Amino acid sequence: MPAQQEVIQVAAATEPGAAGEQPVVSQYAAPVPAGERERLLWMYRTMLRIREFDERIVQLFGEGKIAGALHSYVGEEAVATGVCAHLRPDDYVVSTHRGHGHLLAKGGEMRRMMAELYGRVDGYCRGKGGSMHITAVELGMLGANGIVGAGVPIATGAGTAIHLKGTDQVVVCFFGDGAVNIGPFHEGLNLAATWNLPVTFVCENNLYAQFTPQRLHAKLPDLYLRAQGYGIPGLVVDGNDVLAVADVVQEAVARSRSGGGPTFIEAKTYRWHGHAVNNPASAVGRDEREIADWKAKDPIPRLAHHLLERGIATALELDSIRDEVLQEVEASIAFAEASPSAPPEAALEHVYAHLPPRADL
Amino acid sequence: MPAQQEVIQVAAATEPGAAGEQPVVSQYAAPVPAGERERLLWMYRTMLRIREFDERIVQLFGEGKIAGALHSYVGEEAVATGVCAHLRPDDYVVSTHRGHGHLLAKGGEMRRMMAELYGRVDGYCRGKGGSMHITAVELGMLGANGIVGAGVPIATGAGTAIHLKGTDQVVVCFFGDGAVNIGPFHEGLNLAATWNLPVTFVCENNLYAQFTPQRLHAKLPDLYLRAQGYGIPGLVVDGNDVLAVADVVQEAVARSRSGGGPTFIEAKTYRWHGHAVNNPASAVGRDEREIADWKAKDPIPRLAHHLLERGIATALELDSIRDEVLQEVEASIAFAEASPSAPPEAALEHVYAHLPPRADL
Amino acid sequence: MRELLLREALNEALHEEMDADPRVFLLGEDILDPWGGTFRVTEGLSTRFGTERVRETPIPEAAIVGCALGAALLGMRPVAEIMLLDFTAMAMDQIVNQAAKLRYMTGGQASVPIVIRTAGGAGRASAAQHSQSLEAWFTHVPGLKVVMPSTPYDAKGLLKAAIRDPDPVIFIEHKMTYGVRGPVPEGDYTVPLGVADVKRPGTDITVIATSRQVLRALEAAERVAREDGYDVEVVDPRTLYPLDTRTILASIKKTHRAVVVHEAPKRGGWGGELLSTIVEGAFDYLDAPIVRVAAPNTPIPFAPEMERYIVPDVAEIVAGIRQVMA
Amino acid sequence: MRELLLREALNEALHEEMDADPRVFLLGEDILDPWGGTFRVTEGLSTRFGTERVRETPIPEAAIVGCALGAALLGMRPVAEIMLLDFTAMAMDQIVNQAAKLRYMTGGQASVPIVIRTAGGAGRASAAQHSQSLEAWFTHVPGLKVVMPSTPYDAKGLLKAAIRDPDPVIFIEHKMTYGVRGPVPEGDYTVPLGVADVKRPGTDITVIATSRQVLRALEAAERVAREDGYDVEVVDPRTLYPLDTRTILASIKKTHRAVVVHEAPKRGGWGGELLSTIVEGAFDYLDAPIVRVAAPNTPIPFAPEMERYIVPDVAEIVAGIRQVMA
Ligand SMILES: Cc1ncc(C[n+]2csc(CCOP(=O)(O)OP(=O)(O)O)c2C)c(N)n1
Ligand SMILES: Cc1ncc(C[n+]2csc(CCOP(=O)(O)OP(=O)(O)O)c2C)c(N)n1
Ligand SMILES: [Mg+2]
Ligand SMILES: [Mg+2]
Repeated sequence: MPAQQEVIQVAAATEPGAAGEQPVVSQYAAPVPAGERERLLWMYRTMLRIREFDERIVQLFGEGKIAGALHSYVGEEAVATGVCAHLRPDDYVVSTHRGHGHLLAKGGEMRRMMAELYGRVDGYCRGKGGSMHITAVELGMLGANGIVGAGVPIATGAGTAIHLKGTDQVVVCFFGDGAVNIGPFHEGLNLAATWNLPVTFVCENNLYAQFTPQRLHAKLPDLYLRAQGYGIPGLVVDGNDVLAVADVVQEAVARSRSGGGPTFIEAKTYRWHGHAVNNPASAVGRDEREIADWKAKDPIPRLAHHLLERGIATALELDSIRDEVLQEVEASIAFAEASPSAPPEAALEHVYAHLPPRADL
Repeated sequence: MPAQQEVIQVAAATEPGAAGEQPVVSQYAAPVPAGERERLLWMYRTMLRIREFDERIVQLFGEGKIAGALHSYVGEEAVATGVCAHLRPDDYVVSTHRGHGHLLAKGGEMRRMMAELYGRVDGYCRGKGGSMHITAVELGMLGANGIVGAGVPIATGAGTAIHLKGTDQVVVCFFGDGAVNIGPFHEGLNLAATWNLPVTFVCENNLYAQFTPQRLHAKLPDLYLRAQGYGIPGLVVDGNDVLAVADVVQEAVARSRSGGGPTFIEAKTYRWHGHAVNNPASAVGRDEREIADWKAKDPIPRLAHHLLERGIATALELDSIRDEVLQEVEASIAFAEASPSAPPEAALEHVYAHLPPRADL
Repeated sequence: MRELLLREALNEALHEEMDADPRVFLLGEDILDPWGGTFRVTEGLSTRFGTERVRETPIPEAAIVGCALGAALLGMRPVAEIMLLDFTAMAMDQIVNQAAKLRYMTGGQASVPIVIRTAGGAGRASAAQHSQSLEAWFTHVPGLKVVMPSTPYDAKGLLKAAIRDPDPVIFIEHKMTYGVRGPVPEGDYTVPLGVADVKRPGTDITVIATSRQVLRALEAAERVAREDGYDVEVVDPRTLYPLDTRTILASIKKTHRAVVVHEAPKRGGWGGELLSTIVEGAFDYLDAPIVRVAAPNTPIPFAPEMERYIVPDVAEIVAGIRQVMA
Repeated sequence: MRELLLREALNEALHEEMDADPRVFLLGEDILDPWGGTFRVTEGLSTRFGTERVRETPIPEAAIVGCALGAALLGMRPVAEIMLLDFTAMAMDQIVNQAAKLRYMTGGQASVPIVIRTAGGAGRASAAQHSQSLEAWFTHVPGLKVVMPSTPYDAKGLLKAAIRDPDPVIFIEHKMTYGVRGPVPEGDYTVPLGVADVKRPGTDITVIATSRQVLRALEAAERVAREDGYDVEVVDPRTLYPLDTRTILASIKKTHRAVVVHEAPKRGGWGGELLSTIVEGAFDYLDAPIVRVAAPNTPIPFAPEMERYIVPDVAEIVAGIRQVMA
């Protein structure tokens, strides 16, 4: 970057005046199918897509193909999937630093996310955001966030807009067990309760904030109890049981849609890998036994078992879904690797909608 | 102030190296008397001192003798008084923007507070802080605060220091009903609960935050319910009954002293005047009837009634306490008016403990 | 022309923008009638537009800004009131890490057309936490725009422009200017962001001042005109970003001398940036070193005498002008 | 002399100060063993001193700073770790409105001897919310001191001085310097706050750089020495406040030329303050306009190529030197 800046023409991301009128639903949105069997298979596929994507990026990071701060969702797939199973394409989710699963479950394109992790122009954020800021506004995925807890007030804003527009859309706000101790979490929850906003708060309690166990950060292990002080329903669910998650969220979302206000849901779950892919893979400070116990509760075989048991799907069908997912992952890598890097000067774009007439950037 | 700054010699507030070793108990501390009757009369006198001081400053503000943002504690005297009735001189309180009552109840000198409100050198803060920052570190009154809720994390720090020093001191943290919706309140409460700190949190719920009724700021009127989510005791008390306040605080403080951790107490009370003395005195947006109802619950005659009823004091004794208090108020005004204003250049002192050798201020 | 108080001009801008655009809504503390805001800028709006579009919030400023941001993502145009500039310290993450960066981090997907109105400045013996001028922080944050009006006319036009702007705007009002009276046209007009105003043309020296200090600079200009015969040009940038360097540099290329005035402490203040911009853009035109008139590097004291000593006044600007002219 | 990584030098300073003074304690996120902090600066300390004196906190940074402040009021000497400089945005009220102003607001009653250690800077593809250089904000806050070490020697000596200082200190480490190796004496020494270091003496031009950019400035100096024959003096202020203007101005009075370098965006950055200080103190000595080398006014992008483009590098410093020398 030359030390002396010239005036740089910045492409207007949004037409002046049209800003704020972003399309809500894209042609890429993969709506959750309506039929019960289709929905169950969608859940299976979605959990697998998340799993295989996030397992693969751990490798890609190890190979030096992708960089940055990447947080794997492996082990927690049932939460995003169960939550999104009852959302409409025009509903919203607000995500966290651990956002890959949320995007995929909300109908995101794996290849565009992969391209983003590669820092390429076909990435959702054109390489500007990376994993921690993965966002697809057109899918109602309002953004991952590098700041723990910061999404909570933002979700209340989305709820407020829905309120003002008078639609029956809803918002789901994801956050971790570490986030519930942060001020903005509390402020957002209080606001949503007071204004009766259509926001479902989903706490992904994976027992750790970065390296530290939850018991060092809060006195009570049951975080759903916090809902009581705000006067809203607080529920707890097995976060490794996708069907249980879907059920409890369906109810919460229905309540929100019909003007019943917010719900707080704590989903107890576990991440298999280290906090971020550059952290020691698993056991520094964690008990190998604890990890093994949680792996035994893997949500994916659990759903497979259910599907087979009840004769909803055959082993062959499930295998072919897995094959398709693995192909999708490899195709997304090929797509990302074929996508060009942004020219470095692209770093100067998108700071403002358009460059002010008499001023430099 | 000249536009060009010279190097100004700033008096060292603290000897280099000695910083942080402030004396904890001053010769001015007026410890709460030990005997039961004396304690009750102390309560009566203390509530009157607060009442008469704050009524008088409303007048002084109206006469243009004092300036700034002044928040009257009239109506809420029983809270500060009941709380401090069971504190030791070496215990700590952390106050709010509405701090006059807290200082007087903790043994503060009325005349030094009056001098501070006059902006004079004999004021507790040498005229630098005024009402919103009234502080007497030597009395364990760690400061009023112009930022709503900001005292809560500070109180946890005092509790942490006590913990590290291994003493049996305690901290009381005051805040309003508006403050409980603020992030740092939540963060501090969670920390105190998790670390089991000797801090009693006292919410002065006077039903309003500035001009706005509490119901517009929170869904539930009972704020003590919030304690549940943190796993600490949450209690509610009639904040206009000084004996009730004293009882509940005595228990909480005893628990803290013996290692039992924090308690949350909601004291329901009411302020008679406007939010600040420059606001419309009472009724803009408040129901005259509501004000009248609360005035009928005036904590001072209530205690007087108790004292007379039980034969603890005679009407004559109570009258003479009132006379003494009125005299103290007038004497404090005389003291303040006789105290010199700081020279304007004193504004340049106390930014740092001492001026760094090679740098300007 | 009709005259209004600056507070009334802002109020009129809000009325007009809410009338014209259903996406505009307000949120903040104590903004409802009958109070109409701590400084009465939102008076009448909740009565006129209802308490859905004029929303009373709990205190926490981070939630106010975050809520505005979230609503903006769904196409709304929120105007958030943060009672005092000092309290933006409670919301810095939402302002700086979220609102300012979201368009960028999402590669242009997100627009955050929010206005954060807030009141800065000293003058009411409100002490160190209720009197600050923190604009320099925000000028250092790419993605934000920073507006500081000094007159009722500018206040109305700038606020309307800010509300229509597609990017987040910090709109800093000076609490001692709410009662300033001046001409304000009826009906719709805007003052574009990024266009400075020559508040007083002159030929000998340029004084660039912001917010309330513009008014003091104008007084100082009159005084030195009378007492020293200097013809001072007073430039009001009106927006610190976008900054109209064209107008500022043109003035300096004409006068060859400059004084920079703001109320914030000098160290790390916006004056350093402005001085550097001038040095970088017009070094060879300068006949004398530029002088910065600013507060000394202290918090703001309570006692009115000390507070007055801290805040730059007309006499200090006059002294600055004389120093440069000497 | 023995060599250590900068991270190890900091760790040694913490060990020594905790050993020497029972009032010193640490608090922050993930600072316990076996992790020993996100950047492993606190490794071994919880094992050695126990989890009472090395306290794992929940995440919220406002509580971390507020807790440190409250403990300081009772005579303790807390060293708080805020994992990343970006997260100070969550704690600005406690840092700016509370810790920085408390001595002043109480008329000298209160001392707040806290150190806030935090890691700034880009270079790890961590994108816009994990890579900032926000030091300019803190230099604008009277009551704070701001430290930015560039070498292991300075890091140890400055941290020890900061811990012993009676006022609140923001101690900003650059995350790309933790692995820098250099000589560090065993045992106790301090580097006083407010004393700049001439990292390379020279006669033709002065480059004043901060933090990681000191290392790049030294490389640039070698390159122009080889390629252009310029003899560059590199000055590392080490503390932005107190600022050792004496050493800086003495250098400029010798060389008559200056380049100012920092990693933060140029607009509103500390470079503007420094440039102004130089212009105010040595206008008549300057033979050429000062050049600021800084990041462009954008958030920090994720993609490594774009990130590299944004962060000032050796080539840009070389270009800045050549521009001034031309
Ligand atoms: C305000 C803030 N402080 C600290 C961090 C560093 N950090 C990133 S993730 C994380 C732990 C979050 O834990 P949790 O909320 O439980 O989410 P999880 O990673 O377990 O999904 C921390 C401390 C941050 N990103 N933001
Ligand atoms: C962070 C912050 N936001 C806003 C204000 C302005 N303000 C001062 S007092 C107050 C209301 C506080 O209400 P509460 O906590 O109930 O205390 P009370 O005044 O009723 O005693 C407000 C909003 C402030 N001082 N600090
Ligand atoms: Mg977690
Ligand atoms: Mg209240």
